[in-house]
Amino acid sequence: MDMGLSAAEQRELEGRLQKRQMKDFMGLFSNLVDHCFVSCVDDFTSKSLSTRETGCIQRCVQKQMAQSQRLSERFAEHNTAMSQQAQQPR
Amino acid sequence: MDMGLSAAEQRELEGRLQKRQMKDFMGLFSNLVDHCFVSCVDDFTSKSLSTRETGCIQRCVQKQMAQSQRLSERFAEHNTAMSQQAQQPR
Amino acid sequence: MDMGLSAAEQRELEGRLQKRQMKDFMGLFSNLVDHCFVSCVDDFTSKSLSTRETGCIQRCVQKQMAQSQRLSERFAEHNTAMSQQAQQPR
Amino acid sequence: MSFLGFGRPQPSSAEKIAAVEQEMKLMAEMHNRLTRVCAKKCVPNDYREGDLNKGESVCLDRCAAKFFDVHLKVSELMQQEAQSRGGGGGGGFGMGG
Amino acid sequence: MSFLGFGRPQPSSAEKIAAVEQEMKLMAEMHNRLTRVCAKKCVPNDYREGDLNKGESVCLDRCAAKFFDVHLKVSELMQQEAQSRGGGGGGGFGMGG
Amino acid sequence: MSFLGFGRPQPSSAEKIAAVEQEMKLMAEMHNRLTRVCAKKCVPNDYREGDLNKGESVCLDRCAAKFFDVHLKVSELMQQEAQSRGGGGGGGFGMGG
Repeated sequence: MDMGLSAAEQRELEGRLQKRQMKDFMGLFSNLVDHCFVSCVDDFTSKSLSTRETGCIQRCVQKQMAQSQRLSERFAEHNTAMSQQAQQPR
Repeated sequence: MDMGLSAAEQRELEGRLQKRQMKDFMGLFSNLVDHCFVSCVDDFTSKSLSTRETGCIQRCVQKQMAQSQRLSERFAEHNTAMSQQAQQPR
Repeated sequence: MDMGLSAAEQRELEGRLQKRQMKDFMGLFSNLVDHCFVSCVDDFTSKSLSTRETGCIQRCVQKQMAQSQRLSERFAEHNTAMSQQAQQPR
Repeated sequence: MSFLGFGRPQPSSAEKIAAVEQEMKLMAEMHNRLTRVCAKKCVPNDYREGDLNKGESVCLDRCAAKFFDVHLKVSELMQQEAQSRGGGGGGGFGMGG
Repeated sequence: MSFLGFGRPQPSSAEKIAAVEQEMKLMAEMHNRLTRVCAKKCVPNDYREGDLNKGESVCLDRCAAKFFDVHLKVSELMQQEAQSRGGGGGGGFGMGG
Repeated sequence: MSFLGFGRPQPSSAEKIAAVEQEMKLMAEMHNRLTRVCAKKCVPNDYREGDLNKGESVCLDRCAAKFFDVHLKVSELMQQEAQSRGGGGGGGFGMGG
């Protein structure tokens, strides 16, 4: 990204973006835990996860990540289309 | 609002409040999109909105805005009543 | 907490933590209001709370606080166990 | 700086600005919660009509009144609870530990 | 500072940095909402399979396309609404009062 | 500034303060999520009683234990996933594009 920033400002920007990515990642992680917990854990006769629950969690995480990945691609395509449209002279 | 601020501070405050309003507006917009999408879109045999879905979105937005407006009025009345009560000597 | 802070920095930290606690408290309060409202209030033939609704709100708040308290204890135990595990040489 | 202050120092301008901002944020959050909760209670989400009908409008007004009452009620109950546990600010409801 | 500026002052570097940050935040939030909403519509949460099947994948693609359309549609409707109420920024949808 | 530092510079006081703040925020958020999720699983919301009964209390304890386990499990799975995709931090799960 060239926005006419000095080297120091560029470093400042990178640091902030890293923090943002970390935050976003933590948010995705929390959503994943909550969703998979609510979807998979239903047996409270024991305090450790059953084999069935563990398997469900595994499939849930795998599927959610595939889904997030797929929607990221659609989102990126959409953003590209939008920015091309914005640059086109009419 | 007279809070004994200097002209520069007053400008600072206005700038911040404008950012806040923008944020609030974006939040309301997102909630509206999500709510109307979930309520109205249910047909995934096509990638473009059907006439029925588009009509539903329209009515949903209209109704949600009327509702938000009405509740804003009740909220404002409540706040006025509260601040009058707070000023009354008992 | 000894982190090698100066007295001024210590005060700065305490001020910030107080603000954070206030925020957390407000968040818990809002969640409690929303949850108990949704769970207990269902009669909109009147604009004042019925005796039944008021009783339900009372029990809801009491139970939610007991629950929050119990889960806080489990959470604290978990954190203690985690930090002990992290310090153990393997 | 607060030689005329009564008891505690006057807030600085930065603090006043922060307080107004915070107030606006709380108001916006409460408005959001009110809208979410009362929409769920009063307005069906099939959207066959674009206008609020009479019944829905009255329901929203009553829902708002009850929501403010519940707010008050819950804050009273939490104060009682805090006091009955032997005073101190909100003890037992915080993060525990 | 903006003696070559056209109409309005050039944004400072701090403003540019804040704008990029804000943009990233909005993108992340929209991605979260898209994922939440389309998961609900297209993927059953019993998790008997760990892979997205063909039907689910196609549903997600269409769901995303419709979600972007609804975004556009809602922003158009809100602009119309704002104008029909006699101009001004978003009047009537804000905090009221 | 860190002429006695081992490998990387010592965090400044401002950084230490920010880290403690951030830690508290994460803890509060996790407590909120734990409470929301386990309330849903263990406590019916008809509120005919104001006290947690024995069954509900035991359910909450087990729910908390399982929630912490799922946390651990999910973070392991995400690390495996990131590695199996050819290393690098969290690749493929981020904002994509």
